[in-house]
Amino acid sequence: MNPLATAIVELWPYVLAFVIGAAIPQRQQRLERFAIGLSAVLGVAFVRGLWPSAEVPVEPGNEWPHLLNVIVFLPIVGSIGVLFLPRQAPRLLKRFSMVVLAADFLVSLWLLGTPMTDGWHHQYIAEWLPSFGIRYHVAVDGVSLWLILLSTLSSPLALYVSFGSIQKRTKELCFCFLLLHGAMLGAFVSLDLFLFYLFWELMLVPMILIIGLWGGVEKIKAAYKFFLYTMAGSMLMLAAILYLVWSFKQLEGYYSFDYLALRRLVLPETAAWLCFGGFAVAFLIKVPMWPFHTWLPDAHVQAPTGGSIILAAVLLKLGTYGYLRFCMGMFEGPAWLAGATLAWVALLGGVVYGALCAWRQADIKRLVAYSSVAHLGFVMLGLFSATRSGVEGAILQMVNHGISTGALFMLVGVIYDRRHTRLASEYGGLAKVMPVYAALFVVFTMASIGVPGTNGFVGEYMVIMSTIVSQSLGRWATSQAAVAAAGVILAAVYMLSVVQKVFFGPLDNPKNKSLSDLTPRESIALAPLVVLVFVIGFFPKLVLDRMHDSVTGVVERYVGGRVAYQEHRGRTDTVLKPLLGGAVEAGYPQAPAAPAPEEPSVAARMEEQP
Amino acid sequence: MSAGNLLFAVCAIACLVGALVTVAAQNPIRGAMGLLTTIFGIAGLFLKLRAEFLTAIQLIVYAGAVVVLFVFVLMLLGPDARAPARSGRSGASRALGGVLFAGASLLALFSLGGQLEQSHGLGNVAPGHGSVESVGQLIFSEGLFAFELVTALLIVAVIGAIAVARGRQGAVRKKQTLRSPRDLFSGPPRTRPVAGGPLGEGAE
Amino acid sequence: MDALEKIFPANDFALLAVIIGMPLLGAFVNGVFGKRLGKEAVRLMALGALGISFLCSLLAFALLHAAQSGGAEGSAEAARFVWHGWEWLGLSRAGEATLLNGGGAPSMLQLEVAFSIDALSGTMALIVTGIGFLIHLYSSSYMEHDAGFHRFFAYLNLFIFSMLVLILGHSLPILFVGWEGVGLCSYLLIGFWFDSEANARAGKKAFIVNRIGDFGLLVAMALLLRYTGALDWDGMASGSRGLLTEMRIWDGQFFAQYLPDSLSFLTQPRSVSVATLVGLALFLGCAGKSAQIPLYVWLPDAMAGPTPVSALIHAATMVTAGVYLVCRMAGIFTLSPAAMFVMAFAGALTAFFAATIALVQRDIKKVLAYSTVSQLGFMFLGVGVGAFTAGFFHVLTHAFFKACLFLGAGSVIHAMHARIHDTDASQDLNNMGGLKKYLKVTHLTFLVSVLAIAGLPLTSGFFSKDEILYSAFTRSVVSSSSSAFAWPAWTGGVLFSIGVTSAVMTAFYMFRLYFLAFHGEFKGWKIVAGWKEPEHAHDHHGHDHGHAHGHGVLEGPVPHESPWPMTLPLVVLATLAAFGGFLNAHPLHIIPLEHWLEPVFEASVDASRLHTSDPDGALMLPLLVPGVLAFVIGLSIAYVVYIARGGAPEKALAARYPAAYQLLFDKWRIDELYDELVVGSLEALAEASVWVDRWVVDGILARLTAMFVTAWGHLLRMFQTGHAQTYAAVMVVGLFGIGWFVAVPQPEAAVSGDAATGQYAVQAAPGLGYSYRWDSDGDGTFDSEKFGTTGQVTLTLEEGATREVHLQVKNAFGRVRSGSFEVTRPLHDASAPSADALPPGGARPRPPMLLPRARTAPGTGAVADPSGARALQPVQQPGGAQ
Amino acid sequence: MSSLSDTLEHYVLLSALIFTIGGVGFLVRRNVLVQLMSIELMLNSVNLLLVAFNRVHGENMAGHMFAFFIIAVAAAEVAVGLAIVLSYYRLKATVYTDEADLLRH
Repeated sequence: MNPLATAIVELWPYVLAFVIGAAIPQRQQRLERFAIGLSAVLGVAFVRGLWPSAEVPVEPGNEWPHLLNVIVFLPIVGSIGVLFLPRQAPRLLKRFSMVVLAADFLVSLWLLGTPMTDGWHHQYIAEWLPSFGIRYHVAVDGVSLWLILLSTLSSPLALYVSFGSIQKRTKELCFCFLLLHGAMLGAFVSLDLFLFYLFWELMLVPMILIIGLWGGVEKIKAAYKFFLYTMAGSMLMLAAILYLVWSFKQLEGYYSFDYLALRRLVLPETAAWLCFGGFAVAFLIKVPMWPFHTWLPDAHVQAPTGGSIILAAVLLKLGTYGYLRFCMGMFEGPAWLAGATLAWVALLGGVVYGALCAWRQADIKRLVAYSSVAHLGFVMLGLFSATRSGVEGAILQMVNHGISTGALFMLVGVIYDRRHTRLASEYGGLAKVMPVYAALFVVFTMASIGVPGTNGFVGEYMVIMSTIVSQSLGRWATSQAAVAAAGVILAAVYMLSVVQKVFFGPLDNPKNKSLSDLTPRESIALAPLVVLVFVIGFFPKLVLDRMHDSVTGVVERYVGGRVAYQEHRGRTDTVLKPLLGGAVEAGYPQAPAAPAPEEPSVAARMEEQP
Repeated sequence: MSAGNLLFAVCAIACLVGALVTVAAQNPIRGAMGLLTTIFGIAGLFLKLRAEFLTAIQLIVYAGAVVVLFVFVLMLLGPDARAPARSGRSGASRALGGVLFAGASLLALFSLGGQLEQSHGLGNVAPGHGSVESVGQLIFSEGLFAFELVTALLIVAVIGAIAVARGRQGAVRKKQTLRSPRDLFSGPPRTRPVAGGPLGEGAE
Repeated sequence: MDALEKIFPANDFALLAVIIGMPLLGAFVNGVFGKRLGKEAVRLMALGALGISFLCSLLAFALLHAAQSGGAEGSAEAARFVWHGWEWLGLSRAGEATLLNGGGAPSMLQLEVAFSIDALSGTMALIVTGIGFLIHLYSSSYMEHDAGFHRFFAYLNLFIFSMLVLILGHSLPILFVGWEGVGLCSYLLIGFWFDSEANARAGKKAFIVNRIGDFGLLVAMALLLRYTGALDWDGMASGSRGLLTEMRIWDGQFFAQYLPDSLSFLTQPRSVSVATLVGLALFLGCAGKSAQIPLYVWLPDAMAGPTPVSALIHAATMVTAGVYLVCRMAGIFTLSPAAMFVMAFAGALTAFFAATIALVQRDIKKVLAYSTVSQLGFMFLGVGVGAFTAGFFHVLTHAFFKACLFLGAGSVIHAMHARIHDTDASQDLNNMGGLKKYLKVTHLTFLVSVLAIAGLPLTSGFFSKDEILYSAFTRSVVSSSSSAFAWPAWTGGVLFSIGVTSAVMTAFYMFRLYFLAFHGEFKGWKIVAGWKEPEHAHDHHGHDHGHAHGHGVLEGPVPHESPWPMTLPLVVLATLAAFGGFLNAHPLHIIPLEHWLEPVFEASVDASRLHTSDPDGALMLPLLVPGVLAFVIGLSIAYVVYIARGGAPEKALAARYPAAYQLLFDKWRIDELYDELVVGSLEALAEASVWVDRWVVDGILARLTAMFVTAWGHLLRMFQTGHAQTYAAVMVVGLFGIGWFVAVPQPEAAVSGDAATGQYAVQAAPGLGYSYRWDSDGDGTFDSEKFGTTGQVTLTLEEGATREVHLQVKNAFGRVRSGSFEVTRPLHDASAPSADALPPGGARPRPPMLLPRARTAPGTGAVADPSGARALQPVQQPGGAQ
Repeated sequence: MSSLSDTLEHYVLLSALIFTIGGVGFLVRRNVLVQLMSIELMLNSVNLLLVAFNRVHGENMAGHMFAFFIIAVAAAEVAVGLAIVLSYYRLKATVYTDEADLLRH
C-alpha cells in the first residue's frame, strides 16, 4: 500500500473535520472558515492522539528538560520584547503577542506526548540563591499538566477577544497579558516555594493593571479590593513558608525552600495548624471560597472581557491548585481534619449560597461571577473528598469551569460591546436577532449547569459520586452528597432564568432590534471552546487518563501523611517523614557541600515555638 | 594676654556674633553679612591653628564663592527674599524646636565636657604643619581617590544646579505661547501669581 | 439471520451504534446546516435518519427474538446484546483511603459508554423509533410553514437520540445522560416558539421540575455506588445485598441534649434500609420525568409546545421513561416494600387527581395533558404493586392511543386555524363542535382512540387498564425480614377502588372531549372576530384567506381535512390502538408480551418478594366487571350531558357549585401553592443571602477593615506636618536619645546553661569600650576591685539552688552602672524525654531554657547586642548557626 | 576660660556653640536662604573642630584633608541648594518653607 494511500486513510478524519468545520459559518469569511475548521481538526487530533490505544510509549529518560523553561519564559521574554516595539504600530504589537502566545500554546502541546506517570516530568533544577537553599525548580505532573494547557489555551483567546473591544493602550495590554501568562504558568510549574511565591505575587501586578486600566466605572476600587484580598492571603502564606524553611533548617542543618524537602516536615500540632491556616487562607481567598469571595464579583464586573476570562479561567484555578498541591501535599493532618468542615463551607457557602446570590443578580456578568463561586465550591468539595475520582473530578472541573465560564464571559462581553450594558432587563428576545449567539450561549449554559454530554456534567458527576464514598468527610458524606446534588437544581434555576430573560420572550426593547450577530473574531475565539465542551463531555477519559497516576500518588501520600500526623499528635517536636525516593522525590535538595555544624539543642528552640 | 590669645578672643567673638546675626537677622542680606563675618573669624582661627592652606581655601571658597552666590540669589529674588512671614505654624512651636535643640546639645556638651579629665594644651607641632605642601602631599597620595570623587561631585553639582535652575523653559518654548510671564514658571495649579518679579524679565 | 448474528455478535452489537447515531447525525446536520439546506433536504434528513434507526431497531428486535427463543421452549433466558463504546470515566469505590494506606492502589469502578438491548429496551426502542417516525412524518407537514422548520427537526432528532440513549444505556449513568438529554430537548421544544413569554416560561418550568427529579436520580446513583459498588445493571443486581443495610437518618442522641423530654419522639435515633432510600430517590426521579404527584405540574404547561411535540414527548415516549426506569430497576425497587407502597399510592392518587382536573378543562390539549398524567398514574399503580409487565403494557397501549389522540387534536387545531389564529381560542372546545363532517379521517381515528382509552372491551386500553386494576387488587410486595415495613391488608381494595373511580372519570372526560369537538353544530362560525391577517407566525392556509374578508357570519374558509402525511400516522396509530391489546390479553390468555418480558424480570426480580392473593387467576374475570362498568357509566353520563342535554347539566353544576367548579378548573390551584411555598421561600432565601453578601460578609471583611485602617491613617496623619524642619527637629531629638543610650553603660547579660550538669554561664552584652566587674558568687562583694575585660562568668549550681550574680559595667566615659541576675537550677524531673525515646529525624535531647530575670528591662539588651538572637542561644558554641 | 592660654576645650566649646546656633537657625527660621546659611555655619564649626583636633594630634594632616573635602562638598551643596531655592521660588513665588508641605499630601 503506497504511502500516499496510507496517508489518505490516516488523514481522512482530519480532512472531514476540517471540511465540516469550514462549512459551518454562513458568511463568506475565509479566516473564519479556516479557524473554525482548524479548531475542529484540533479536536479530532486531541481525541485521536490521546486515545488509549494510540499512545506511543516514551521512556521518561528522554524528556527535554528545558521544555518548561521555554513555556514559562517565552511569554515573559515576549512581554519584554513588547516594550521595545513602537506603540504607534498596534497591528505589529497585536500580531507579535498573538504569535508569542500561539507559539507558547503549541509548545505546551508537547506535554501531551509524555506519559504522565507518578512523579515529576520535564524537571529542571538550577541553583539560584544557594546560601538560602533557593533553587529554580520547575516540573510538571498530571495535576498541573491540564492547568498549564488550560492557561496556554485561554490566554490567546482572551487576548484575541480583547483586541476586538479594547483599542487604547494596546502596548500595555499586550505587555500585561504576556507577563500575566508567564507568571501564571510559572506558578503552576514551580516546585520551589520561593519561586512559587515569586510568581504568585508577580501575577498580581499585570492583573491589577488590566482591571485598573481597561476596567469599568469603579475599576480602581475593584482593583484595590482584588489586590488587598490576595495580598492579605499571600502575606500569611509567606510567613508560613518562612517558618517551614526555618524548621527544616533546624532539623537538617541547611536551608531549603524546596517543596519536596518541606513536605517532609511533620510539625507539632499548633504549628501545623497555623502553617496550614496560612497557606489555606491564601488559597481559599484566591479560589474564592466563602466568606472571602466578595472580591470576585467586583473584580469580574469591572474587569474588561479579556481580564475576566483570564481571571475566571486560570487565576482562580491557582487557588484550587495551590490547595491541592501545597495544603494537601504538606499539611495532610490539618487538611484532612479540616476537610469535613470546609466541605460544608464549600457546599453551603459556595454551591448553595453562591447559586442563590447568582440567581438574584441583575447584572449578567455578576451572575456569571457568582456562578463561578458555585462551581469552585464543587471543585473544592472534590478536593476535600480526598478520593481519587474526587480529585480527578475536581481537576477536570477546574478545566471545565475555565472553558465554560471563560466562554460565558466572552459572550457577555459580546453584548456589552454592542449595547454597553450588562443588565439582563435591558435585553429580551435576542434569539431572534442573534441566533448564532443565542445558540452558543445556550450551549455554554448547558455546559455550565452540567447537562450530560457536555464537559460540565462529568466533573460535577465525579465530584458528587466521590463525595458519598469519601472517608475524609466522615459521617456527613451522604448528606453532603445530597446537598451537592441539590446544587445542580439551583444551577439550572439561575442560568435558565437569565437565558430566558435575555434570549426568549418578545423582542420589545427597540435598541436590540438592530443588534448584529457574532463577528468573525468572536466566533473564531469561541470555536475551540465549543469543540472542547463536547470532546471532554464525550471522552473525559482522555483527560482523566493523563492525570490518573499522579492523582493516585497525591491521594496516597495525602492519606499516608495524615496517618503520620496522627501518630505524631501531641508531641511538641518536629520530625521528618521518611524519604519516599523514586521519581516522586527526584531532585530532592541535598545538603550543601560544607554543611553547617549540627546544633545539639535544636529541639529546645522548637519547643519555644507556638 | 599674648597676641595669640588676643587673636583667638577676637576671632571667637567675631564667629559668635556673626553666627548670631546670620540666624537672627530679619533681612537675609544682613544674614549673609553675618555669615561672612563668621567665615572670616574661622579663617583667623585656622591661621592661629597653623592651617595656612585651609585659611586660604576658606577665604577663597566661602568668602569668595559661597557668600557671593548667596548675595546674588538674594539680589535676584529682591523683595520676595524678605517677604513678611505668611500665616504658618505658630512661632511657639518653632521656638520650642530651637530651644529643645540648643538645650539638648549644650546639655550633652557639658555632660561630656565634664568627663574629660584634663585639658589638652595645644602643643608645638612640626614645621610645615598645615602648609600647602604637606596637605597637598596627603591629598594627592592617600586622599587621591576621595579627591577625584570630590571633583566628580562638583561637576555633577554644577550640572545639577544648571538643570534645576533653568526650570521648564524648554517646555514653555514648545508651547510657543506666553500669555504672561507666569507661564515661564508653569508649575502645578497651586501656583500663586507673582507681581512681575525681576525673574520674569530676567528669564525673558 | 445467522449471517447477521455473525456480523453483530451479542457482546459487540454495533447495530446499536447505528440506531443511536443516526438521529444524532440528523440533529447535527439539520441544526448546523439546516437553514441552508432547505425544507426538502431537512425533511429527508430527519425522516431518513429516523427511518434507518427504526429499521435497525426492528432488525435488532428480530435478532433478540431469535436469541431469546433460541433456547428450549419455556426455558427462555434473558438475552442481551451489548455494544461497548469507549471508557467514559472512573469512580472511586467506598473505603478507598483505607486501601490506599494499606499500600496497593485499589481498582476504580470504570464506567464505559456502553449500550445494551434486551427484551424490555428492545420493545421500548421500537415504540420510540416507530412512533417517532410517524410523528416526524406528521410534523413535516404540520410545521411546514414555520420559520424554524430546520430547528424543529434538529430538536426532534436530538430528542430521539437522547431517548434512545436513555433506553439502551447499559448503566445508570448512561441512562442518566439520556434522562437529562430528553429533559433538555423538551425544554427546547416547549419553548420552540420562544417569542411568547409564556412558552419560554413553560419550558423553563419543565426543565427545572425535571431537574428536581434528576436530583433524586443523582442521589439514588450515589447511594447505589456506595452500597452496591456498581452502577451497571448486572453489577447493581449482584451487589444489591448491600442495599439491605440499615442507615441512620436521624441521630436522636445529638439532639437529645437540646430538646425537652416532651419531644422524646425526636430524640430516638431513626434508621431505614438503604433500599428504601434508593427506591424513594429513584421514584422522585421517575415522578419528575413522568409527571407524578408531587412533580406533575410541568406537564400541562408543556402543552405550549407544538402539538406533535406533545404527542411524541409528552404522551408517547419521554413521560413513560419513568415507568421504564422502574421496570429496569425492578430488582432494586422490590427490595423495599415501603418505596413500592409509596409509588403505588402516588400513582393511584395521580390518576384520580388528574382525572378530576380533566373533567372540566376547555382547552383540548389541556384535557389530553391531564388524561396523560392520569394514565401515567395508572402505569405507576401497576408497577407499584409489582405488576411490571402490566405497567409496561399500559405504556405500550397508551403510546398508541394517546399519540393518536394528540395528533388528532393537532389535526383539529390545524383545521381550526382555518377560522381562527389565536392559539388559545383555536384549542378551545367551546369553539369546536360538529367537526366530524369536515374531518372524516381525523374523526374516525379520534373515536377509535377515545374508545381505546375509555376501555371499550377488546380495545388495547381495556386490556392494559384492567390488568392493572386486577393486579392492584391482588398483588403486593412483601419483605424478607419481618421487622421491615409491611403492606396493610386494605391496600389492594383502596388502590382498586381509586383506580376504578378514575377509570369512570376517564371514560367521561374523553367522551366529553369527543362529543364537544366532533358532535353538535360547528361554533367556529361565530368567532370570525378572532380573525387575523394571513401573515401570522404559524399560518398554514394563506391560500384560503382570499375570499374571507368582510363577509357574512356563515362565510369564510371551511375547516378541512389535513394532508396525507398527517392522516397516515393517525390511521396507523388508530389501528394499533384498536388491536394492540392482543399483545397481552390476559383474560383471553393471549400473552406474547408477558412471555417476551418474563425473562428480564425473572432475572432481576426476586420472585419471593412479589406476593399475589390470587395465584390461579380466579378473580380475573370477576374483576373485569368494574372496568366495563366504568366504561359504560362514563360513556352514558357523557352522552346524556353533552348530546341529549347539549351540555346544560355541566353549566347547571357550575352554576350551583361555582367554587368547586372553579377550583377544579384552576387545577386545584396547585401551581399557585407551589409558587407560594417553594418558589417564594427560595426567593426569600436568595434575597436574604444577597443581603448578607452585601452587608454582612462584605461589610465585615471589606468595609470594617477599611474603616479600621482609615481611622488609623487619619490618626497618624496628624503627625505628618510635611515641614522638613519639624522632621529634622524630631530626628535631632531621636539622635540625642540614642546618643544618651550610647553614653550610658548598659548592664545586660544572658543566662544560659544545662540543668543536667548544673553548669551555667552568664554572658554580659558587649558595648563600646566596656569593662566589667563581676560578683559571681553572689556575696555582695566584687571578685576584683578593678574593672576587667572578662565579659562572661561560669558557675556551678546544685539542684534547686538559686544564685544572684551582680555585674558592673563601665564605659569609655567612665560612667558605671550595675545590674544583677538570678540563676536557678530546677529540680530534675523524670518527664523530660530521654535520647532513645526520641523519633528519628535529627531532634536531640535538649535542656529546658532559662530566660534571664534581670532587673533591667530584658528588651534593651538587644540594642547593645549586635545580634538579638544571641540572647536565646546556649553558650556551648556561641553563634554556631549563624 | 580657666587659663589665658587657649586650649583644645576652647575650640570644642566654640565650635559647639556655632554648631548649636546654626542648628537652631535651621530649625527656627523659615527662610530657605537663612536655613542654607545656618547649614554653612554648622559645616564651618565642624571644620574648626577638625582642624583643632588635628592641631593637637599633629602627626598627619588627616583633619585638614577632611576639612578641605568638607569645604568642597559645602560649595557643591550651596550651588545645588540655591538652584533648588530658585526653582522652589518659581513654583511657590516665595522662599518661605510654610508652603513646602508637599511631603504631607
